[in-house]
Amino acid sequence: MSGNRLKNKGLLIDQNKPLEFTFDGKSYSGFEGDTLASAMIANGEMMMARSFKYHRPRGVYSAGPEEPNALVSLRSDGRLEPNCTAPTVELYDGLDAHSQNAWPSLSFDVMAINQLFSPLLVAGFYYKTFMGTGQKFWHFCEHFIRRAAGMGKASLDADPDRYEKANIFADIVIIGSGPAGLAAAKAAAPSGAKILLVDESAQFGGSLPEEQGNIDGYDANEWAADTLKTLSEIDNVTMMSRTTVYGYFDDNTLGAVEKVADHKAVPENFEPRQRHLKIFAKRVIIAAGSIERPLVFDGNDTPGVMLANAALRYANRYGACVGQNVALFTNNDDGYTTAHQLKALGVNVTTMIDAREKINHGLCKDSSINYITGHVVTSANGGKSLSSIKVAPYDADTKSIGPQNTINVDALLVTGGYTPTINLCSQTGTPAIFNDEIQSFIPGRANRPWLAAGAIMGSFDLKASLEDGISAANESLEALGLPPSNMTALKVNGQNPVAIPFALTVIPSSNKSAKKFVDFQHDVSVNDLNIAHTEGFRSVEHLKRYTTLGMAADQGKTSNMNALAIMAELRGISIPEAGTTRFRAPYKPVALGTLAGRDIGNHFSAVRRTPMHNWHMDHGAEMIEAGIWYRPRVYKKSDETLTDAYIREATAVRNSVGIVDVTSLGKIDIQGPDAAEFLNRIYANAFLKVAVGKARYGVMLREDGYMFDDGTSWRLSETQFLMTTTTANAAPVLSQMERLLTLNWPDLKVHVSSVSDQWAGMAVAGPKSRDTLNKIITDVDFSEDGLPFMGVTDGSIGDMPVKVARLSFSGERAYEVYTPTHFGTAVWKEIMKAGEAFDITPYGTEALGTLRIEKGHISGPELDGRTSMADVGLGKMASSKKQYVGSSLKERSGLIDQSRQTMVGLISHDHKPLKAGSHVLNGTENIGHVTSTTYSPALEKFIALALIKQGHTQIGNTLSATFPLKNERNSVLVVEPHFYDKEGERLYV
Amino acid sequence: MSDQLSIKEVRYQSMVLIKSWPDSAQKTDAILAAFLGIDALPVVGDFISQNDIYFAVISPGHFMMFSNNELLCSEISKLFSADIASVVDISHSRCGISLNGKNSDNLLNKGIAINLTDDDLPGMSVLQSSIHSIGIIMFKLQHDDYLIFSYSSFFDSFYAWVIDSAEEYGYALT
Amino acid sequence: MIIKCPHCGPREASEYTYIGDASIQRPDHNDTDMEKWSDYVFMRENPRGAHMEHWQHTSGCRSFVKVLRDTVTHEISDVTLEGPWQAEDKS
Amino acid sequence: MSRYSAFSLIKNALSGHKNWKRTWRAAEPKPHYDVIIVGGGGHGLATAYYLAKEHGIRNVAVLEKGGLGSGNIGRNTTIVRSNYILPANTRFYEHSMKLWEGLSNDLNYNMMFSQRGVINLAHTPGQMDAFARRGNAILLEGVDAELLDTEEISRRVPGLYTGQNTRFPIVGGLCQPRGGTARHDAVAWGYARGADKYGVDIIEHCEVTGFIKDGDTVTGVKTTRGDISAPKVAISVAGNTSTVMKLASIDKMPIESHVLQAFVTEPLKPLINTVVTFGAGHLYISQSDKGGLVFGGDLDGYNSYAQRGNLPIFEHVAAAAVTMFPNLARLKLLRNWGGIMDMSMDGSPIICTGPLPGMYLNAGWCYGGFKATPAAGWCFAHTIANDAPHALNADFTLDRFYNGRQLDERGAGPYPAHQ
Repeated sequence: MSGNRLKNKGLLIDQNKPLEFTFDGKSYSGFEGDTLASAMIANGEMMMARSFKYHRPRGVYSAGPEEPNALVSLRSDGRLEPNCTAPTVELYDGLDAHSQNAWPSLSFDVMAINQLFSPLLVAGFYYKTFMGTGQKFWHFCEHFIRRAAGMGKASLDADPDRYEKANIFADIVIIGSGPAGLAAAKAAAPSGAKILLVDESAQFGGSLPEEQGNIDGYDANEWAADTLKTLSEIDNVTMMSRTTVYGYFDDNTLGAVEKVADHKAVPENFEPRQRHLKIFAKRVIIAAGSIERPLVFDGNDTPGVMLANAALRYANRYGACVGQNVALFTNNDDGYTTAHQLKALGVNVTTMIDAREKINHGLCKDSSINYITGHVVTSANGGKSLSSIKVAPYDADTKSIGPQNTINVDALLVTGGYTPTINLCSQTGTPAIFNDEIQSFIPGRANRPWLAAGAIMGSFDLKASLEDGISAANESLEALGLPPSNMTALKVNGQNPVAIPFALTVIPSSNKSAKKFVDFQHDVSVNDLNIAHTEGFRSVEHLKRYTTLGMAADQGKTSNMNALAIMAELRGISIPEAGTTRFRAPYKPVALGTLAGRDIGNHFSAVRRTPMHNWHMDHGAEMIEAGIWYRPRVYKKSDETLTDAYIREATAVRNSVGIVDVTSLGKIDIQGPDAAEFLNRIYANAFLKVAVGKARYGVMLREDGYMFDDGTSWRLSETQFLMTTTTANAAPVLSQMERLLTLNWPDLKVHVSSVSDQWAGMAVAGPKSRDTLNKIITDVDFSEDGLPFMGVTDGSIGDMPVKVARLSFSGERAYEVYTPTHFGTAVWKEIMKAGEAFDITPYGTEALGTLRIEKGHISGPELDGRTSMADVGLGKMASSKKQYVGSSLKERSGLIDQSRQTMVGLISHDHKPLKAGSHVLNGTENIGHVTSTTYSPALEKFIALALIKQGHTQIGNTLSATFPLKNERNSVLVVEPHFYDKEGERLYV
Repeated sequence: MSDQLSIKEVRYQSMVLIKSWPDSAQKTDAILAAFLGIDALPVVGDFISQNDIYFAVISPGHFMMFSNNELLCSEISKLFSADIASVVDISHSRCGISLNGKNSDNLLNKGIAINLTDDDLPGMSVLQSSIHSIGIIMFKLQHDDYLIFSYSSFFDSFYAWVIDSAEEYGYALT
Repeated sequence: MIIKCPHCGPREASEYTYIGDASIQRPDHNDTDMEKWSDYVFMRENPRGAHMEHWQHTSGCRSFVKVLRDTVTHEISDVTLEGPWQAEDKS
Repeated sequence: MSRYSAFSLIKNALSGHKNWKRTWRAAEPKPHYDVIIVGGGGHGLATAYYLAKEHGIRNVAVLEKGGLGSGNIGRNTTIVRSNYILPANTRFYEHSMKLWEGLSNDLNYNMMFSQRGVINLAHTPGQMDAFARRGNAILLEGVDAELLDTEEISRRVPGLYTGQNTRFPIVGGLCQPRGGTARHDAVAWGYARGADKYGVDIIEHCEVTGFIKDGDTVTGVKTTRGDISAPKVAISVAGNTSTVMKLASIDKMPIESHVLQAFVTEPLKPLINTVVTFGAGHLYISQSDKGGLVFGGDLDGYNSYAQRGNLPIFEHVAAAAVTMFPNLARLKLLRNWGGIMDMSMDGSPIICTGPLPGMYLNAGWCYGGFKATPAAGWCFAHTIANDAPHALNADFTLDRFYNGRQLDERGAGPYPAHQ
């Protein structure tokens, strides 16, 4: 096998700009403009990979993304990228590529032994064996199967590159820039509509460079260059190459990937490697062209066997010659054009084999080529590289072959016709239609605002493609209410003949253990289709799943049509009757990094910070997430453990005074004449008669009667409340209130608005809390009459306005001080200064937990969405004199069943800490779980809250709290969940 | 508009929401028009800016004003009785940036799926949306010239997103 | 999917919160019939085809819209504003 | 019916695999059966198998409107686990796990059930407490569970980012060692072959278009291949439950059908050797034996029968995957598909007699349908055979919503779109 570089050929390469690259460590050279595939072919290296299951040698088969065989790994470390199709890898200086799925080397691969076992490794073999007696045998076998399977290796290092995202808007998106796409763009551009023309390859023009015909007097390639130049000067036209539309989603939203820097060694500064485009299109024209179809014969996967049009592109665009002695096997006229073009480019085509008996002999116009008609290639031989083919006469009626003779060739080009690339059209849900002439499916009539144009519609000749493009443009303009283009049909002559294929499914062969591949990448042979058929997997869906045909990285681009034809033949029905499966996004594999963009790592989702965040960080706070807020958990001194810290903080509150940041609580402004009535309908307890200047603790139920949220609402005036909610439920509470007001109670005149970010909030708690605030809030009367328990008043610290509410979550005398957000840190510092005399201590969520557990107040762990008010001891708060959200379903038998779990307190007997998530056993019966635990400085014991079956009946009993995960067990005394200062005297100390 | 993408933090002394009801819409509109000294309020999705007061119509009966005049909120709340409209002081709940210059549209379109070209979103338009799941309100003054506010607690995350998105184009912090 | 908000114009569905079936009728606030409430809270027609549903434009103007959408093709054929305000016809 | 084994493979290889039998007979519908099962997915086929095997009822027809196994059984992320928190769910899914452990041999069809462990990651102390509650609850039910710290996790899951420099650092996790994955197609075809072996008729391309009733009692079905009568008609059609029940003039169900997308990457050499779920981004990921990384995340969040979803979930799931495994950014998504989840109003299933006499219902499977297949078939068969639920599915009633006995596994309330 000796490929070489054709002297001064290759439209895309620059022969005086050499590039160095390595493949499996061996160094080669190519030119600027080469792809990895074209450079390897030019260096005479055809074999580049080992196949998935049988580890058969494989070479380059195509010249585009449909490549089933030549999959390689690129780069290394964090940039290692497996399973890259060699024909789409643009060469750059220093490119480092290596083969996959072969050990120890590509040429000597131990796993090639699978070919010996190939009679066993047929479709579905793994369903019939490896079962052994128990699970162990499968686990043992699976270890090896996973190593043999898979193609490339993934890196364990993080990918260093950046990925960006963009939302783009266009009136008409044209996918594909071949004859149809360019004609459509040229026709639509003058209308002023916003046109976006995208093409997946690095160059625009599609199949035009190989087109023989000329357009309006220009040679096809010149016409393309001229059209592209004109389009680039029209500002309502945007053109993007290296951009693949991979997905067609609802409402004409397209997902696409722009390869920004893949053709460079590394991206430049801040340049993304790839950019994900979400394109919002009013109209779409899909001019995605078609893919040449393989032929199915023994050894058709031998390196050196390649699609004919691909070989032509390698010669014409890259000056890469696939072989010295080339044969071409065709079932349509287009094969002849390709052969003669290759000869003209200097490729030594010696033999043409045409399966058709009767052909128009005008095609055989090169005396140096040996034209053999009515014959088929029955086998390609040579193992790692093609050395000869067997040819035999073919009787189409009996589908049988005559005597074979051998022809020595080093390259065999095959063309079985063209398959329209209908992936995107199929994704929209429009059923495909079978076109008998081209023996392939084409897009059905669009059910959405898109049209298909060109080869994708089966119009394979240049003139039809151009006309398709113009009419698609006009229909799109009309749909947009714009005048049609005045572009007349283009004069075309001398175009390539149309590829009308002669139906050829499986080519017979005399070799009993013939290997005829239908899906190269998943090693699915004709034999596998037969087995699937025999075992009843006959529908197209079953055939695909049983043989894994079309489920590899190329998603059946070159295999689907042949498989459907063979299957229909096995079932004795037509291809349209057999039908086809629906294509799924993506059309081509898409990097996860591209879909993720920059929303990863630290930026995975936004963070909410309180105004005092920096103060906390400067004072040794360890932060913790609450919803998506960050809150201080503890302020650890240098030598303290977490437990030491929270005990110190909680004790300070009990004995003197502490301050905690409560900004993260949800805050909702409720205004309007019916504000009180509204609260009375959504809270379970009464709210109509709350006095102005007073706060009230309220409980909200879900519509199904379970607890939803709790918090205090402060009446600021007759017609205004400030409601607080738990951190996690702020958004759902606001949304439920808006739903009720808009959809169910439009008669209530109430407005609700989020003011969570308007107020910084801090609780000052402890016996010295009043003395602390008294010093700096001089315009508030802190006496019992001036500011009674649950009272709310306005004041100021210096010129900073504050609201002061006498509330207590800790059970101590306490005040919540709210100030507009930007005054937060200043007010916090003033309070800290005022509290110095009383050794004021900042405390975090741990100490807050200790204090509220000692008081038996509920929080998140007790509000797990399955508890009723009665379960947590709040049953009596629910008003019986009014209806409220959830009031009816709260009475369902399951919610008032005596055997429900209710909240109790637990005291650990033997001074061992209790763990949240422990379960409480009554004997051996699991009667509930521990929700919140802490060390209680007030009781000097480890205590907890728990939800246990008929909790109130267990008061006074000793049970055991177990933590089987760490096989620990504590004996605990069950008590009322209100451990400390039951009468609430501390509030008035 | 300068060809350099520039980003500047901005803060206004007062910001206020005004919400009326259908039966008090006429009255509210009239009071606001009088206060602003104009004969008719802008339509939904538009805003006006005159003598340092920005006035925007978010949706029917839902208005937003901001200004560096500290007393704006108290002045406005004196204009309305409780049954006509509600006035909510949100002066501290929003932090903003001014984003202008070349590539402003491209930067925003990294996070917003809304057509920002002039014919789809003319100058003096206001819209609410979200970037990186952060709620924002955006005022388009003219082509490539925006005022964008996020909620205060989200501002660090929002600002980091804007800067990271600007890296590719190069930017100036003014 | 794109929902055309009467106030804000066409916006991606991810700007909205899906509320659900709009054909169910919430019982009167003072109704205490548990059966009726259970029907309202739990039972759905869940049609395969045309479905009348509520969405809230949570990231936008926070208004509620009633959307007629086909649950097989996701095609949206009608969007109307809910609540006391009627959308200005921005011609 | 030949037994499958390495020996049978070799024997058939010698004769060019010509004389394998059909995996299940292409049965023609008979006018009458003892039991009709509507729905030829995993659950329907398993029910038929256990009706024959456990209860000796073989005169059974499984009616499938499309090709066998073309519904959710072929559209899931193949995860098997039983570490549920509510006792009713834990016991049911553990029974399923035990059936899974013997299923390949029982059906003589390799399920490729790989008990490689399921690790749920936690990012806050609060989440660790919730995992402790779940882990302890299932240990007390005799099910396996382990708490893992971050080091142990990073040892078992190479490539996973376990540092602090991220939005949701990992603080630990809960593991069910016996959890893992199985080959979804093998489950459908294995049960089909098993049921067929007992004489059950599996009838494809036979859509039920109506019910035959005597008063309120269901006595048979109208289908695209003629009427078929039976004293017992069992419904097991997953996402299409509401549509089929309307044919029996039951217009409302406590179910919303939602699309749940699943994703697979290109095939790779061994990279992820266990199932991992990411608490903060609701993502679950594992690697199939063919080498593709199989993963999924949230529902799209609106009623849908489209069996395909939209871009926001692509982007969110990819962002969660790359945040968990920064080395996945360069690996390529190969294929996306969607199932129709019959989301019940409390996240737990429905397996019961009724709602009409002569009718039996298996539905409401939310995310758990695949892992439940064996036990769902087993319990549904018991319910049909005995006209009464087994203890394992006694709580999975249809009327639990009316009497306040919801089994709210996630505590999210009656809001399927946000579960």
